Amino acid sequence: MNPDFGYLRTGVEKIIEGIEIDNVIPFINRVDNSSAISVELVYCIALENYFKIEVPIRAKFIRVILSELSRISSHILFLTKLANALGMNMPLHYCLREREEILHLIEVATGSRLTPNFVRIGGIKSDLSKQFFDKLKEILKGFRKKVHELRVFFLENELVVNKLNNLGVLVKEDAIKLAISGPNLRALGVSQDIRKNDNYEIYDEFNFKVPIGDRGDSLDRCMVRIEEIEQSISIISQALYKVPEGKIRTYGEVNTQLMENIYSHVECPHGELGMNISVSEGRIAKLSIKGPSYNNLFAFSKAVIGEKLEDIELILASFDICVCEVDK
Amino acid sequence: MILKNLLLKALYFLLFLFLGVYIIIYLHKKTLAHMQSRRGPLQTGFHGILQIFSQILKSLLNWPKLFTSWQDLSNNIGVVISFTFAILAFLLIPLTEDIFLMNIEMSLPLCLSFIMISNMGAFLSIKKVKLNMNKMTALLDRISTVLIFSIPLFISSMGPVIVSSSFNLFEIVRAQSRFYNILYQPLSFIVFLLSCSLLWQRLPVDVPKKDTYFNTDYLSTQNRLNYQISTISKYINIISLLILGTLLYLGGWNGPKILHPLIWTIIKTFVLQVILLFLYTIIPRISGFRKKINLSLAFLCLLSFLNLLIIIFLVLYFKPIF
Amino acid sequence: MKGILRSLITVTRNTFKRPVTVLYPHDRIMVPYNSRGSIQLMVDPDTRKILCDGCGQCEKSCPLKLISIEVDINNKKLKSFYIDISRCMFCGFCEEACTKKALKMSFNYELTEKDFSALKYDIKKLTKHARPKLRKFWKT
Amino acid sequence: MLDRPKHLRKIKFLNRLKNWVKLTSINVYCFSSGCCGDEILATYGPVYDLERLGVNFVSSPERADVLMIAGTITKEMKPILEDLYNNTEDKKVVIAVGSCAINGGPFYKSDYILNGVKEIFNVDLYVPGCPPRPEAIIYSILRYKERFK
Repeated sequence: MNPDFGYLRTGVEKIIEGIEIDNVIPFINRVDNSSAISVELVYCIALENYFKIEVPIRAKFIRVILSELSRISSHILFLTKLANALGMNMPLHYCLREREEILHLIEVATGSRLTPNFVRIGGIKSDLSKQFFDKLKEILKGFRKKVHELRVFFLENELVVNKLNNLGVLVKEDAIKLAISGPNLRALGVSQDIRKNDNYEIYDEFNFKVPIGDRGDSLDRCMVRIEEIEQSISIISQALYKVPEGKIRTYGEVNTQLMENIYSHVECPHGELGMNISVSEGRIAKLSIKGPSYNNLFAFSKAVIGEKLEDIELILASFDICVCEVDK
Repeated sequence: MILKNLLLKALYFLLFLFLGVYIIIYLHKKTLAHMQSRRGPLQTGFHGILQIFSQILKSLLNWPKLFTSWQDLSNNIGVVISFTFAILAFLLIPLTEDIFLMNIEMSLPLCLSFIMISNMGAFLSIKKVKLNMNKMTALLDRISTVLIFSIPLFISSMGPVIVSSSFNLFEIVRAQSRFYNILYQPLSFIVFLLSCSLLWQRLPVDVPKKDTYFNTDYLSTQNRLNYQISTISKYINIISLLILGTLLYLGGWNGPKILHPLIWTIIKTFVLQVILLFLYTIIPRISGFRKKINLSLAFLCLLSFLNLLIIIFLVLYFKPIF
Repeated sequence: MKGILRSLITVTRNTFKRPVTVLYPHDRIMVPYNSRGSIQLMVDPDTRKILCDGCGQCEKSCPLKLISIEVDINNKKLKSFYIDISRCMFCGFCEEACTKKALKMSFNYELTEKDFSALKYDIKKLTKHARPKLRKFWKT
Repeated sequence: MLDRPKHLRKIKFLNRLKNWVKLTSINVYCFSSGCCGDEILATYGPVYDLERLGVNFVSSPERADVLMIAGTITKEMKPILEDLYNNTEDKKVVIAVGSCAINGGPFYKSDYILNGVKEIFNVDLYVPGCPPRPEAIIYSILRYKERFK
């Protein structure tokens, strides 16, 4: 089976060429519609590492909190898609209800629900108020219970488990050949997480597990994501009480000379999101994004082989493919 | 005079039928909305009572288009067949001891077969269907599901028939004056409910087109009026199957004499409906031809045969109970 | 069967909760103070003059170059100020670049228009919500 | 009040009925992509429940009164959209949601992108925003209702 894509091709990478460094962020955060903040993070981390700008610790904490929030919202969107494919009407609406709370939190912090133009080179745009942290504490208190409810619908209901079990199994060799990353790889039993392996922000300060599946079928892919939601809740609740006072942004010197092939990567909800930048005279010369969904699409076409026709929609939903990111 | 009386009665029945359909559609939408922590229809009329009326009116205002070209009438004939058979099936069902239209000896099997025909009827109308393979498979899939799930429906309804030893619905209800059938044949009750729900395509929860492999269906290419009429006929089928369920297993209009017997039937049908709604929203939809055959033949038919054996045994050895 | 029963119980628990629906046209969700809605030109509350003097910082900072400003050379006064809202992606760079806090993103999100030409905002439309209403003290 | 002739009164009543029907039940066909699609999903959800205003999301364009087109529209989608518009029976109201669907949005320089739906067919309502909040989408439907009052 060959996927036919390209219907949403926007050509962002071409448009950006020749635009000043500071103005790039609102263009590239439209690439990933489910968690826009991770795309901003990659871009800023790449340039910070090159110019050796030290980001203040408070800004780092706030970045971690916001990226984990967007990870939760993206995984809940995945669950709505799965519920729609299964034909279960109730969890679909409950997922949308819980997602709305987290989107409201992101809006309070950044000013927009889906496209927060928030992360800057050397820090963040504006400080978060005490009101936001109070709201976060209030919502996180009840959120564990709500995640447990979703777990009951998807992982404890026998009919759903029977349907998802052994459906769309991905072989390990295929997965390594196609360079898959993220939850889809972790469902195979490989504990590969950039947050652990290459702790890019202050992720080494937090205690969290990397959930792992056994076989790599749709049930494992669903289970890994639900457990990741719980892990990111625990990360946020640890970060809440550690946030120090201080500056939010350092204005480092940005050289305007030519530089090539700055690379950085980040763990976005779909997998590894990498970015390769080369800059000349304060303007972007070339920028290329390596999205995880592109690889996941081909992994889906491998996993479908041998399955029945009526299950295709379900398997596609279980891979969580972001179409904007495939086409760019 | 007899004919005139019968016509008047039929008119009353139809009025009751449409009111019932209307109330059932409204309750479906409202209860589903509250289960999903929404408000449901709210703006038009008191708590959105008139919203469904305006939807139906909207399609009816389009009716002159049906008769503009007489060649197209042959395409619409399937919808007409499904509608008329749905109404015919309803007219056979008695509501109480006094309120009924006709008293036929073979009313139960006739009613069930009419419902089956009305479910199949919509397939005759293939207006504008360019015969893709996708659409053909979807169509064949629907026909096969109706055929498959009507088999356990028929077999499971034989349980109450054996107890009362007649096919007449009145006799079946009268036999339950002491014990309701659900007490000693719960298996056939479950089979009946499941096969009913699979017949009418989980209507309030799912759009019927979602049941098939692809997003193409015979319904997705029909115009507004045809679609509305076929959905209304499906809702009529829902009502008649629900009332049949109450008559067969829940004792029909039997009950304490505090309330009018008609109210008892209405309450029981509503309880059945709510149970089904709860089940729909949690159980994932069944897709795929092989799974459906396995479910109906290996599970539902076997259960209903088992039930039949138990009932025959009971009737032979403990006859004085009944 | 255990899991199905448990999910049934969660559904029943949720049915008897109060629905979370916000009845939008009558009451609405509180929009946070930093939410990025439509752009408006701020007005001095005392003198009722536009704060913007046409320095052109926002014109430079806009990544899509949607803002066009004209200034009188003699008076150093603002002549015209246009924003093409049809392509705007509400990034908020113009608000950050303004040194005099003359530009601000407002709470207003109800921007639906019938004509395409109405999406090009001029001064009159940009100051529509910012200009305070005149109160009449003396009735003549 | 002047007495009107009877046949005129009848026509007036029919028109009022038709207007009432158009006000209270609106069938919407959605063609959405990207982040605007996510926001339309949110309007379907329990917080901004669109069903209470009498809006139904419909699965085929033949039954729709309103075509809601949201998100980026590429040149490869153009024949699909034209097919969609021509298959409809009556003249439909088109709502363009998001700056991509209005005028190309941030990607208007790209070769792959159409500069808005207005190049293909007539658009009646524009909803700017990138993406617009769900309330803004509901407000556009309220504006659509205004024309029948």
